[in-house]
Amino acid sequence: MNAIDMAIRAAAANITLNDVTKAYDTETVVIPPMDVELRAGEFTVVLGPSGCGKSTLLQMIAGLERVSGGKILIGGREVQNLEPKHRGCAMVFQNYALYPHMSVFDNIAYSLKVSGMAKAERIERVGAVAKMLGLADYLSRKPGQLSGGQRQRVAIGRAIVREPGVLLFDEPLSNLDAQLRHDMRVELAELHRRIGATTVFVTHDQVEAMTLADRILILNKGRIEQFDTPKAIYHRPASVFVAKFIGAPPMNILPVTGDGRVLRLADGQVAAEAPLTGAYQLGIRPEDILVSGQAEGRAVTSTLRFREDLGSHAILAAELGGSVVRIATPFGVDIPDHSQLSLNLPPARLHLFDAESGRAMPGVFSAH
Amino acid sequence: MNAIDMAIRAAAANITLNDVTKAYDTETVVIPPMDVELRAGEFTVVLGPSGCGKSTLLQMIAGLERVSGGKILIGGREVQNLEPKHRGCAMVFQNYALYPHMSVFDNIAYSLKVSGMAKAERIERVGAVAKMLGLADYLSRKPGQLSGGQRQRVAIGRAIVREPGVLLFDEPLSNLDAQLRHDMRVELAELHRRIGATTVFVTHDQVEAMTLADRILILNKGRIEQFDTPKAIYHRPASVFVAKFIGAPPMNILPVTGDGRVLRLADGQVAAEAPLTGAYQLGIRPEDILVSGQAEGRAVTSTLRFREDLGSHAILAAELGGSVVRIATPFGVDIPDHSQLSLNLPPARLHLFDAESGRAMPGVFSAH
Amino acid sequence: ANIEFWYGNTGVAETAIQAECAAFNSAQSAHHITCVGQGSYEVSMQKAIAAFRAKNHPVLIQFFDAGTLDLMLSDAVEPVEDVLPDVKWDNYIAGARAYYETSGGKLFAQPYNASTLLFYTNKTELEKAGVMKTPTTWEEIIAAAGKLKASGHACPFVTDGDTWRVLEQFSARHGLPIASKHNGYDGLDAEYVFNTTFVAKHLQNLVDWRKEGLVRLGTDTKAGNFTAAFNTGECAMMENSSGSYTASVKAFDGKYEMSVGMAPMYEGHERHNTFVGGASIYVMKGHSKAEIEGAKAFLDFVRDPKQQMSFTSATGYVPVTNDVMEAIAKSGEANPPKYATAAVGIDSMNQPRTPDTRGIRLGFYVQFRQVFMEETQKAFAGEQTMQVALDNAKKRGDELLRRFEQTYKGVTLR
Amino acid sequence: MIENARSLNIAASLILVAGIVYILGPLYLTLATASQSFEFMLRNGLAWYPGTALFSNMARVFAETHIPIQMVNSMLTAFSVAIFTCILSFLSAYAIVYFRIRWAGVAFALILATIMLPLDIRVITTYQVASNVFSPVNALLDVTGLNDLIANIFGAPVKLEWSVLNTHLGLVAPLVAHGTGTFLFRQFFLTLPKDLFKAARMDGAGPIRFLFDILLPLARTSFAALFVLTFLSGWTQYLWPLVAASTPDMQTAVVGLARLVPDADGAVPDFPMIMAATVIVSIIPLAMIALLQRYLVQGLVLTEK
Amino acid sequence: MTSESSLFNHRWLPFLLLAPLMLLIVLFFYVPVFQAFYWSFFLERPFGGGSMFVGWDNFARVLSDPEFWEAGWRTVIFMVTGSSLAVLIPLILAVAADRKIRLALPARNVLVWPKGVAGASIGVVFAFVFNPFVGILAPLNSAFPGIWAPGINGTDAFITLIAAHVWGGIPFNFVILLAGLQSIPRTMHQAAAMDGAGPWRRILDVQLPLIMPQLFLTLVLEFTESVTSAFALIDTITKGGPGGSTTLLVYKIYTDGFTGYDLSGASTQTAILMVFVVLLTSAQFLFLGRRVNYER
Ligand SMILES: Nc1ncnc2c1ncn2[C@@H]1O[C@H](COP(=O)(O)OP(=O)(O)OP(=O)(O)O)[C@@H](O)[C@H]1O
Ligand SMILES: Nc1ncnc2c1ncn2[C@@H]1O[C@H](COP(=O)(O)OP(=O)(O)OP(=O)(O)O)[C@@H](O)[C@H]1O
Ligand SMILES: O=P(O)(O)OC[C@H](O)CO
Ligand SMILES: [Mg+2]
Ligand SMILES: [Mg+2]
Repeated sequence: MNAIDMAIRAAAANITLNDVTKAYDTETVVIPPMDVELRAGEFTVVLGPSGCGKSTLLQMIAGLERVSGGKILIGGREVQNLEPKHRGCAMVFQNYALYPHMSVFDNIAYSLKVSGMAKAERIERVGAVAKMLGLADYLSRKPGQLSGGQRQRVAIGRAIVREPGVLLFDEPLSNLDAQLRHDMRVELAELHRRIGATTVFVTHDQVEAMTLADRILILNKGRIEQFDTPKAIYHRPASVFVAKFIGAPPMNILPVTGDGRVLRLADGQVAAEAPLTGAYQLGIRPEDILVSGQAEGRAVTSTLRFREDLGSHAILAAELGGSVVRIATPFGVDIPDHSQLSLNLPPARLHLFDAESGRAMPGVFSAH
Repeated sequence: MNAIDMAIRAAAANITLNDVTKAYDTETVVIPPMDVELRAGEFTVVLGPSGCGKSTLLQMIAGLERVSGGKILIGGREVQNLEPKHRGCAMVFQNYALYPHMSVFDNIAYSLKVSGMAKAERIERVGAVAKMLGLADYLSRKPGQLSGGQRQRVAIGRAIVREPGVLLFDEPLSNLDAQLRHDMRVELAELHRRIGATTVFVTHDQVEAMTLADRILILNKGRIEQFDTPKAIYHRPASVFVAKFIGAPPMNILPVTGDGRVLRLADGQVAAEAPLTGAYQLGIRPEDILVSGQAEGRAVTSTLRFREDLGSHAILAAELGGSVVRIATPFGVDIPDHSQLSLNLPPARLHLFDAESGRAMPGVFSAH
Repeated sequence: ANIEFWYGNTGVAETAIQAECAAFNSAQSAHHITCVGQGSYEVSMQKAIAAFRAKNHPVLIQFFDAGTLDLMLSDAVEPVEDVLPDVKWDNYIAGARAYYETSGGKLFAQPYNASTLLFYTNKTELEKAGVMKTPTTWEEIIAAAGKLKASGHACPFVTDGDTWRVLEQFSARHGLPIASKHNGYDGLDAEYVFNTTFVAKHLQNLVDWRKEGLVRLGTDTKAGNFTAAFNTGECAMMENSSGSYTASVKAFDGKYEMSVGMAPMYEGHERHNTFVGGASIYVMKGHSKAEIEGAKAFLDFVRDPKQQMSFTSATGYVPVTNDVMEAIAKSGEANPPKYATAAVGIDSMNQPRTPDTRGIRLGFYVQFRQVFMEETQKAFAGEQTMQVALDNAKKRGDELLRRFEQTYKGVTLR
Repeated sequence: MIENARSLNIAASLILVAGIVYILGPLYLTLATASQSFEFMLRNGLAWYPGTALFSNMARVFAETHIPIQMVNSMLTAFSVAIFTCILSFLSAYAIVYFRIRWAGVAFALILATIMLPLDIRVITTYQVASNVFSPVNALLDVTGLNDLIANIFGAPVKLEWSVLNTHLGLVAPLVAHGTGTFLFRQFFLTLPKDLFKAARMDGAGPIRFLFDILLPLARTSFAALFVLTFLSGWTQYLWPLVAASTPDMQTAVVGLARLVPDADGAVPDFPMIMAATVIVSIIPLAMIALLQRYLVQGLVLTEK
Repeated sequence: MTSESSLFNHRWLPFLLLAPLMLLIVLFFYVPVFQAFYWSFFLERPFGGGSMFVGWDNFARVLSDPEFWEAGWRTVIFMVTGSSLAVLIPLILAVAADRKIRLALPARNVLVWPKGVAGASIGVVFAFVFNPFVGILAPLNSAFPGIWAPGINGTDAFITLIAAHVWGGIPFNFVILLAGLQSIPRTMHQAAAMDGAGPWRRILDVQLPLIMPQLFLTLVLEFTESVTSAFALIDTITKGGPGGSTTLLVYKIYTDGFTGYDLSGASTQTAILMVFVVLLTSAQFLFLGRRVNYER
């Protein structure tokens, strides 16, 4: 709506990685060849466990880390050998990395100053950004005198003041307490709606990923496990890894064996019908399991181990075919405290994975 | 089942606080006179915001902090003037506070050694505890060589080896990552089931409180807001404070005015029927609000602000009568992306609070 | 008794002192002396003061000439004449007596390693430059220096500008007062006057000669020290204490030939006596009878002509009692080099005496020596003229005297 | 980082080379000169390359100077300063941090103030006190008039005397009267989790047990750091040993070394021997640094906080 | 530390623990400090006995003595040049050693060595190394006689002192400053790189401002250090000369007191120097200290 927004929206560039690899030393390859395209204006969240290479990926895009092979294109321009400042990226760091000795104004204006922009123009640009971020009243403060939320806004201001084609975030919320984290998340979402910059956001928090992303890129040991919308990731996980990584509690995974007609659990109970033979992994989300009484289709018997009552709902842990399954009871539905539970696994909610590779086998059950 | 369990179960003592007060300096009273009784063998969670006096309360029981007034009885014995070691309490600290230079064995055995127990007996006792906690293989390691979960077990071992009447925990899980936290919680619950010690557990995490406690003691600025079972706390919060403190997202609180017949929101819409006059606060949990189509009873109109899709369910934020209410949609129910929402507030799910004191007014709506 | 003796000398003299102590210890068994070197006269005196305040002091301490008045008023020493009333004290050479006795004629300390200022030349080098006659006056020295320089000699004459050499000994032999009241002998209210005497002219000459390359300061030399510069042959002439004679002889070691004579005069000035230099031994108060006995024994021992002779031959220090010259004559070794300094030194000290050449009796004089050095060094470095330097030194010196006077208010000079 | 910082890295390397040369240069020249003969030095001055006389020069240091016995003094002094500083600082920091005493702040301030005025500044009067450590007591008795009373009753006033000059105690004690160690330990104690203390109390440990069982083992690194630091500073002290010891046999090696250069003697200083002595005197602290550099660095860094 | 829970309650033990150090500190710190002030009002005789109260006379004498002011002025010059160099040079070295280059590791080790070499030892060495005739500058001197003459030229002597002082001051300051540099988070460099600042520019804009606390600490300590460390160097290199040009106050106090037996004057100067040092340190804390502490 103001000039800055428009400029950033206009600058938004797409990012293409062609066979990009990274190895810090000759032994360990952190990122095996990776091909991916992030669309202009899109909000991409990179999600994965600690050490999977999220920061490495981000820093290669930013130019803070050299690629070991392959090409990076930003807005169609090959950038992998350019200095950070020539790539048109801006970055927000985990602890914001604000310059503690500079005022808010100077923090935001620093990149402009380095690039040699005239003072008058600098004041104007910083003013516009500060206004947009609600920082106008704090320009003369030092970062140490700001609250966590204000600091994040300064970090964002510093990033967007150069009107970058790409905005990079490396776990910017991970050090905040729950409440602030929630608020910042909402603010970030709104900001993106407003300025529409191409955004890459690294996190290992799935709630952040689910709520912020246009698309989520799930990394596992440097490999892309899945790159899709949050909905698809949640409802159509491409692998056991994704299925277990997303959802709280995560999807239950049960080893099953097919006899050509039905899939049986380890204890012999029939879990589902399917014309398959061999070993598979069967997935079902805790909230998709129905406890008897809510019956629908085939039932299996399990032993209740314990329950955790969270008020809004309860989590039951039950033993089924040698594994523990977690069941989330719907709001307001009270499950009686029996030790034997009869469970329904609605076929439409089942996910099937290859036992060895862990890859999803779509099309076996109707939902896919 | 083994000797240690039995001894602890036998030792379990009840704790009575009579008019206990605490002021660190003459100015600020941290705990105003408090009367409470914790039953032998019970698992009490003390829950409250930061700085409300949770640790202070715990430390007064432990004897690490002097009481400014009142009496503390443990197992019927007046202890407020005794040294910590004479109170029969043991404590597990936030970061476990293991002695980093001592082996696991020495850590656990230290209190026995101080008390002058013979070496042979010490070895036996520590052995029994270690076996019970699955630490038998790690006795010669230093704490630095243990995982987070093992460390907690050592801390617990150190606490229970003296067969204390009371086990005190001060936020022992707050520095763990989510996964480990969950596992430790489960372990703790099982341990308590097994040894049955009187336990006081301080936290400010409501999930921990809900899942571990026999009873939750909610503190607010040193005062007891409510002391009841998790279920009662969740479903019959005694005050706005408790209502807003428990639940994620927390209970929505809307200011309403009664005209003797109905309660109206700030924008004039009728929220509920009740023969009351004056200002009140109306509470309803996010999962209790029904979005139209699920209709039941009277409906109010609201404007959708944004939604966060968490996969298992979505959280809607909507504006209603000048306040933001959060609505948790049930599993699997898709709410269309309308900007106008028609909401039902089922009377049975409503909570009414005094506008000034914030105390609950039970009996107005049927559930109470 | 076991007694201790502190001294300040280093080098050849230190070796001789240690030898003397060893000789004493082996000569008798009643006493045992430990002789402790302190590194220099100044440090020795510092340590003595500190030790005395701490009641840690030895019974015998060697103090140098400059400390005389400080010690006389200190109430810390027992005059040797009181300790050893039976010694024939008038046997001590007049120059030494004049310096160390009270106005009442009582000897305060027993002169020990006495020296006086002598003139040294490297005959070999002088002759190489065509100077055949050893100079005896400054005019001759400068003429010789000119020749040396012309022949390419880098360092004709060397001095360190030390107060003792350039002020005290020069003033004495030229009959000039250093301070009023006969250098303080007549009262604590003396004032310095050297800045108005002929010594000012001499010092100015030294500055000029240095500029001309005829004179060098010790720091201008490769050796970094004027004695060493002479001893290594770097410099051809110097004026130095008789006490450094043996070291020089040893250093020359046949490489060069050396001459020693009385310190040079300016032409047209009548020669007076030079002051006794070096140091004397004091008996400190606060010790037991037995220790005093040991001290007495040691003092007697070192007074013995035989001891004096060996000390003189080992160092170049001058004998302190009149009978030693006879003993040397009798020994049949009267000729140089062994006792070269003895005759010329005593001769120099026995020149005609005036009330201004008895000695120096000025308070805080050790500190004054430093002040004088500091100021004249600035003049040599060209930071101020010599006259300004001397005026400053006088001013600062007078302040020291006034403070001394105030410090010892009520105490009278004996 | 991806950017090209070659120019900076080259500049940095050059600077480090210069720094290393600046540090090592004098040390090298020392060693080179120490290994040449006196005659070589007389002819050539400074030695740019090493010779063969190092051990004979060192042998002369041992034969002709007091350095060997002075090394023993240095060792004794430095070791005692280090050990006593460690112990006393540890105890005082323990009292200040872990006990409820109303004047803990005052005590700490009093101790810390000693950092501001080093011994070198107050050497004159410290010397005076060392010459009779009871002088304050005497003065107190005089000022309060107690001594008049005593004189009336017993016939003579009390005049206690005890000089620690020229003793090892006297060399060491004033160097221990310093607050750095207390400061260091206090900082260290403050970094320890408070819960550790509480845990120990719950386990029944009292002050002494806590000190020996918990604090002492945990403070080992700080101890090492402080020990190295104070040992080095004790070894390298100059002014205090210079004045506090009056006989060569009581002096420390550093003072003895400085005294090897004669004040006004006829001889050219025997620099090869002096440099050999320098090498000998510095070898112990240098070896210590080489071995314990890690602790030294920790010690220096800790003082920052 | 007001929390009761983290403190022992014990009546006499803390006294016992504090007593040894306190005793030493009172005896060898506070009594001497007091004594210095006390003596500055008396006239003391060198060998003791007959000390005389003279009121402010000593102060009047010292303060009207141009030598005192000159020594004071020289002390200030030494403090300013000596400590700025002794901070600046380690700073440059630390910035260089903070980089990931091959020399960084050996440099971090070697640069600490001087900590083990006594000031007096290094004084002896530097006196020799800078000897105008046999030292490293001898060739220069034979080409231009008299260009380097620390024995006669006060400035040259001063330079020698400073060179030795800086040499000995490197380890401490280097270690502190390097620690400061290394505690700067990597992301701070990265952020500046993203902002377009190259490595040279980052030194000025990021590294220097962020190690202000360490710089401040070294500067404060270096100031008091330079007042005192100078003694051993002066005594072994110049003995205060030539012409008193390297007589700093500490050395003057020592020579006045021990060589000149002027205990009163020396004490008076000590008292004045103490006040000066304390004022200076406090002033540094007040004016500089406030500015350099910011949260990260
Ligand atoms: N500079 C480096 N040198 C060598 N290995 C490195 C370096 N930086 C990262 N690594 C390794 O590369 C892998 C990926 O690291 P990266 O920081 O990208 O992980 P991440 O996904 O960001 O983890 P986190 O969630 O913990 O931040 C890790 O195994 C890590 O140890
Ligand atoms: N030693 C102390 N001296 C003075 N005030 C204190 C002390 N310890 C705690 N307080 C104050 O007492 C109040 C209660 O502190 P307490 O540590 O019991 O809170 P808490 O509920 O445990 O908080 P948290 O969840 O942050 O641990 C706080 O306001 C705190 O500032
Ligand atoms: O060098 P000395 O021993 O002759 O002494 C010279 C002067 O008298 C010292 O004051
Ligand atoms: Mg990362
Ligand atoms: Mg707490």
